[in-house]
Amino acid sequence: MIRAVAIVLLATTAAAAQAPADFKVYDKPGDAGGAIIAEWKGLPDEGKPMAEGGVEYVVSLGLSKDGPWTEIERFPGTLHRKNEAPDLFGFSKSNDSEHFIELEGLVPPPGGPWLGTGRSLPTWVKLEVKSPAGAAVAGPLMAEAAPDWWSWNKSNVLLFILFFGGATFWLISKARRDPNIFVRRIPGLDAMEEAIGRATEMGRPILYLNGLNGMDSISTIASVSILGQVSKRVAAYDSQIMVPCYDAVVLSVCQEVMREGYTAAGRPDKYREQDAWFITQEQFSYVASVDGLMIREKPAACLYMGYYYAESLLLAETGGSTGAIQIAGTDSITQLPFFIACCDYTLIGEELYAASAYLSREPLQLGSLRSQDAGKIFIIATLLIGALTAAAGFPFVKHLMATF
Amino acid sequence: MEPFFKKLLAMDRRWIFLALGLAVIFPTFIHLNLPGLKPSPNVTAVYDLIEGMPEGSKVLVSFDFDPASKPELAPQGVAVLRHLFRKKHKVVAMGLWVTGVTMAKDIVTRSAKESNAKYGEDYVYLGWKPGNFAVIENMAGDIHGCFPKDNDGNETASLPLMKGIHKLAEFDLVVSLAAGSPGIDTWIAYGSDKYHFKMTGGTTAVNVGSMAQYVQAGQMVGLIGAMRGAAEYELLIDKRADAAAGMDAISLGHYLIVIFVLLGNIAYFVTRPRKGGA
Amino acid sequence: MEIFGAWLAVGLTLFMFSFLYKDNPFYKVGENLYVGITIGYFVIQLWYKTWIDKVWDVLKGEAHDRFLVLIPVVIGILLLTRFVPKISWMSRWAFAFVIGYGSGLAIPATLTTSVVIQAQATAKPLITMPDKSEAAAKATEGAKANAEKVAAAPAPAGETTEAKAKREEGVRVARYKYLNARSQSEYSFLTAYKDFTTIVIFVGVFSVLFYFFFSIEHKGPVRVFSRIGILFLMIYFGASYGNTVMGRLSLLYGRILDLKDYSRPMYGCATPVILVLMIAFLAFLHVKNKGKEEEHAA
Amino acid sequence: MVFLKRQLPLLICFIIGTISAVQYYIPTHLSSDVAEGLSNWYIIVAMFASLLGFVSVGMVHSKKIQRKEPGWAYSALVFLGIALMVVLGFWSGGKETYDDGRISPFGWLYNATLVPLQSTMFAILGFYVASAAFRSFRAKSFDAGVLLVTAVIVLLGNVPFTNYIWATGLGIHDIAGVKFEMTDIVGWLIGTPNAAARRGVTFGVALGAIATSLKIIFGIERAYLGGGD
Repeated sequence: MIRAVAIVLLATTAAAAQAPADFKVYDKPGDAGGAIIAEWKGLPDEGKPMAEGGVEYVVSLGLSKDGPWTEIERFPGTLHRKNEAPDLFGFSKSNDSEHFIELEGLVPPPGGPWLGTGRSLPTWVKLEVKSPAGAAVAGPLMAEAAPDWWSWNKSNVLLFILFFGGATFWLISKARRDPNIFVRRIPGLDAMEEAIGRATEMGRPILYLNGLNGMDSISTIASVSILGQVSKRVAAYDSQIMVPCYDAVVLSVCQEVMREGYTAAGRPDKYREQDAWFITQEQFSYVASVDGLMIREKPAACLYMGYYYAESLLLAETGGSTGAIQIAGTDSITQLPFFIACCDYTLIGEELYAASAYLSREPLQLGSLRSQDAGKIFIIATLLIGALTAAAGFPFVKHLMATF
Repeated sequence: MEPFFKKLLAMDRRWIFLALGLAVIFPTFIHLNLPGLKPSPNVTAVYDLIEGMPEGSKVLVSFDFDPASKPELAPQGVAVLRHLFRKKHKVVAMGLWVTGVTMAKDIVTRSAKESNAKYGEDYVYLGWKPGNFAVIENMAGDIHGCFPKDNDGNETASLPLMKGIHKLAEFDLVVSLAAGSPGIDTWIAYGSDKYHFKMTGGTTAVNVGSMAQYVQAGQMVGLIGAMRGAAEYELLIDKRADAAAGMDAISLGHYLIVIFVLLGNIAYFVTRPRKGGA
Repeated sequence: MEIFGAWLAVGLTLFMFSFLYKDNPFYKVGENLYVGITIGYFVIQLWYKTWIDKVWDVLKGEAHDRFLVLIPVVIGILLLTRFVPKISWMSRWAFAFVIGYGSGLAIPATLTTSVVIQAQATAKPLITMPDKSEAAAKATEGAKANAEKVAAAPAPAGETTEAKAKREEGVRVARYKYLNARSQSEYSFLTAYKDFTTIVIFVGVFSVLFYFFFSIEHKGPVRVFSRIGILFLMIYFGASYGNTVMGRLSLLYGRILDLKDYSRPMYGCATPVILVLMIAFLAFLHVKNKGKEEEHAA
Repeated sequence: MVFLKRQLPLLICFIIGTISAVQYYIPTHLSSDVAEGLSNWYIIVAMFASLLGFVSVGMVHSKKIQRKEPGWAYSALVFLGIALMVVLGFWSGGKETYDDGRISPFGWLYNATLVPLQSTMFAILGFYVASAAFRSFRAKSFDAGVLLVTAVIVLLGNVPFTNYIWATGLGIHDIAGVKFEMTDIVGWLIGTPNAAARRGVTFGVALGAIATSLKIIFGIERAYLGGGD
């Protein structure tokens, strides 16, 4: 009986004494510097508990080939597998049985350049394998950490931008040659003309809001271009517009755009700078003011274009109670339902960006609408292929969509 | 009937405001105790944890929110404190948000008074110190050094309860009621992950999603979510209060809106000009 | 000070609420004070958090590149040329900076969070392949045994209705656990239901995208899909609206709780006193205005 | 001159835009420093933008007071608000709470005014969700009917008492193992069709945003410059 146990022990010792294959140490790719990676192939029995012949890996660092060594981490064979870090190793099946460890905080050579720009001291890594029966060592191997100039694992996003950008510019130049492009009806925008007309008849002003984001937001930029088109029509109808602003840069841009609109309509004399003004930069005090304004001035039409937050309903419901025609346009996913409920027309999401193209009918703008459609077709196709291949057991399309 | 419905359609919206206002105010005076609220597993986990600790356990309660989140988190705080005081645990309270200092003090003092807990022996309110996560790291080493005086200016070392507590790790449990960051995430990252004390807490409706991951990952035990969670906790400690009344008020509000919508639609269909009719 | 603060808070709260009745002098007071207070607050925040922290302290510091901080200051001052019409075009440089910064940041950020991650979540297999492994079968077997055991447990004598409801709930939970395990190891009704849900999401995303096609005429199959898309949008609007009511009413309740809190004598019964005074004043105003109207009519 | 007025802004926009987009792909410290630097610059520029706004608010209201326009006294309140905050703010050194935990006069004013004002406006939303629902949830068309029915189901399902009647009263728990309590129905509506539609809208929005950003960086979209020379 005792002899039998000894034989089993001997057998496991022989298995565990084997050093892991393919031990490699190298600079971590796509990082800011200061980190290296060690990787190796797993051992056959590493998944078992220690008592049944499993293994423990011990990783140590040193600044020379002969040490002295500092133990960095000690972990069982079930941890630190390469499949935990697809940003470094991708999705290969073999990752399930291979290990890696990231060693950070490497030091620069004394007096050398700072790690953000230079290489670290040559660093040696040693891997020890321990099991109840014995031990083995791989390495030590040397690597230097260096900063990298490109994150290759983000290439999928870049590729999409390049393709989409290319398509946009190509379709814009195509639209320049042949500006006859079909655009589907957007009822909210057709109603805008009507609303401006009605305001003129009633002798009441039009209220135009740009949303609560600053000029750096795409929604605001779209809103300001729509304001340009609206002020052209307001000038032509000789109506009046009020633009209370939430942000001073937006205010200034609005004034420029409105002046331009009035000039384009041939009525630069009618432009008044005080039609756009700044209220304040805090969500609810801005809304309290605008609500008061609505009740007192009773605008014939309220146009809400841009990005909104919780205040959307406070605006639209007050506007609705004054009997104004209300047209909203927002790409704020959370606030759309409230505008839909309270406004006569609502531009949903992307329609906000399409609006200025629709109103101006400029080929430049129309061309980019086509590229957006192309983008949608691309997304639909990718999703379809992704779902079908995933069902067939090939998740590679899904892996292409991984973000890091 | 038609004239009535016509009037209903043209109804001044202020009647709706009035009705809703009454529906929400009414349950704060007369508790309805509508049935149907079921304690969710996450809330029960918090309750079981506090219930299961031996009498006299040391618990740190951190009020990491400002008055804006008071409706959701104050009832949680009151319910948890009631439970803690009832189980005769020792409570040390504090906060990581500057703007919540006075509010937290009010909550702690009121709950303590109601449970006849004595200041300095059964509970202490330390108040706030600047530094976010640094406060936690500081407390991990030396609480007396971090808070030499309590919120009222008493020497911390002179308080009997604080004589037995010097380091964060000496607490049996830390409860963070957080409306964002610094809050539960900070306590976990700089506190419990490093110094291994038990951690639980509560948060607002918008944060439940992001905080729930810590429960799943086992970094904290249970989570009280929003006013509903507070109402469930009140149910568990069998002391219905603000949150339960709040759930009743909100329930009435929902029903009222549904009734208005249905009435509006009935009126719309009754008064709609019929085809071929006059 | 605390009592004065309570009166201020209650007063302003009721002033703002009075807008629900109609626009009135109280609301106007609240509204204009509110605007002033926020501006004052921003002035202080900007002075300490931006000017002192990000400009002044940097300039006073030792960093070799500290004078770089003057560039945004100059850009910022360019904005102020708006007040001098002759050179106001210089402010465009500042606009260009702000807009360029925002657009540049938006491209990779939007693409990652709104396109790639969302697409990854949508591209799921539409039909689940059952997990034929031994472990899955074992898990189902175990869950089944447990469900049967829980269901077979006899009801204790003299069980209260509450305890009975709890016990029955336990039986159901055990059964759901079993059915869930089974749906993974073999193709069951629950699996079909889960696949149905995945397909609904898929169809929803597609049809909504079809709705947004601008340069393609909506007729034929595109029309069918965009119609389905509209239905999905309607469900989204309805469900999101209904789901928000809870949060909004909680906040309203919280406000009312605060008002009730401030009715306590320790705050000098702020709420009822201010409320009564306001109602009296509004009633007085109402009567006075009515008198005026009648005068006009006469 | 035309260069300074038209081309230079476009050039600035192109350079800043490209830097802030490309920085996403460069992992070095230099790149993250540039990103941080740019965001700091942005904050500083934004401060001057706010200054621009404050000055224009001051001008609007002081004009009203000077000309004694109707309601000019309300404009005076704006200045009162500003003065209160600014004086107490500087007095308290911009801190809402002193380092020893005592609340400063600035913090006191913040708690006594801004906090209740903000939460009251939020609370008014509670009233508005009710009145908006009453006025606009009308089954005027099939589409509107779908919206209405979904909203009503979600409203009812979110109340624990409805679920109590449904599950305990009517005894409906599941259909062939698929959970079918009121809360499950609401969960499905929110998690499935609602999520799908949101995702669809998000895709569209993202494409539009990227296209617009590209047009701005490359100077095709230049409405923000206004007209003139």
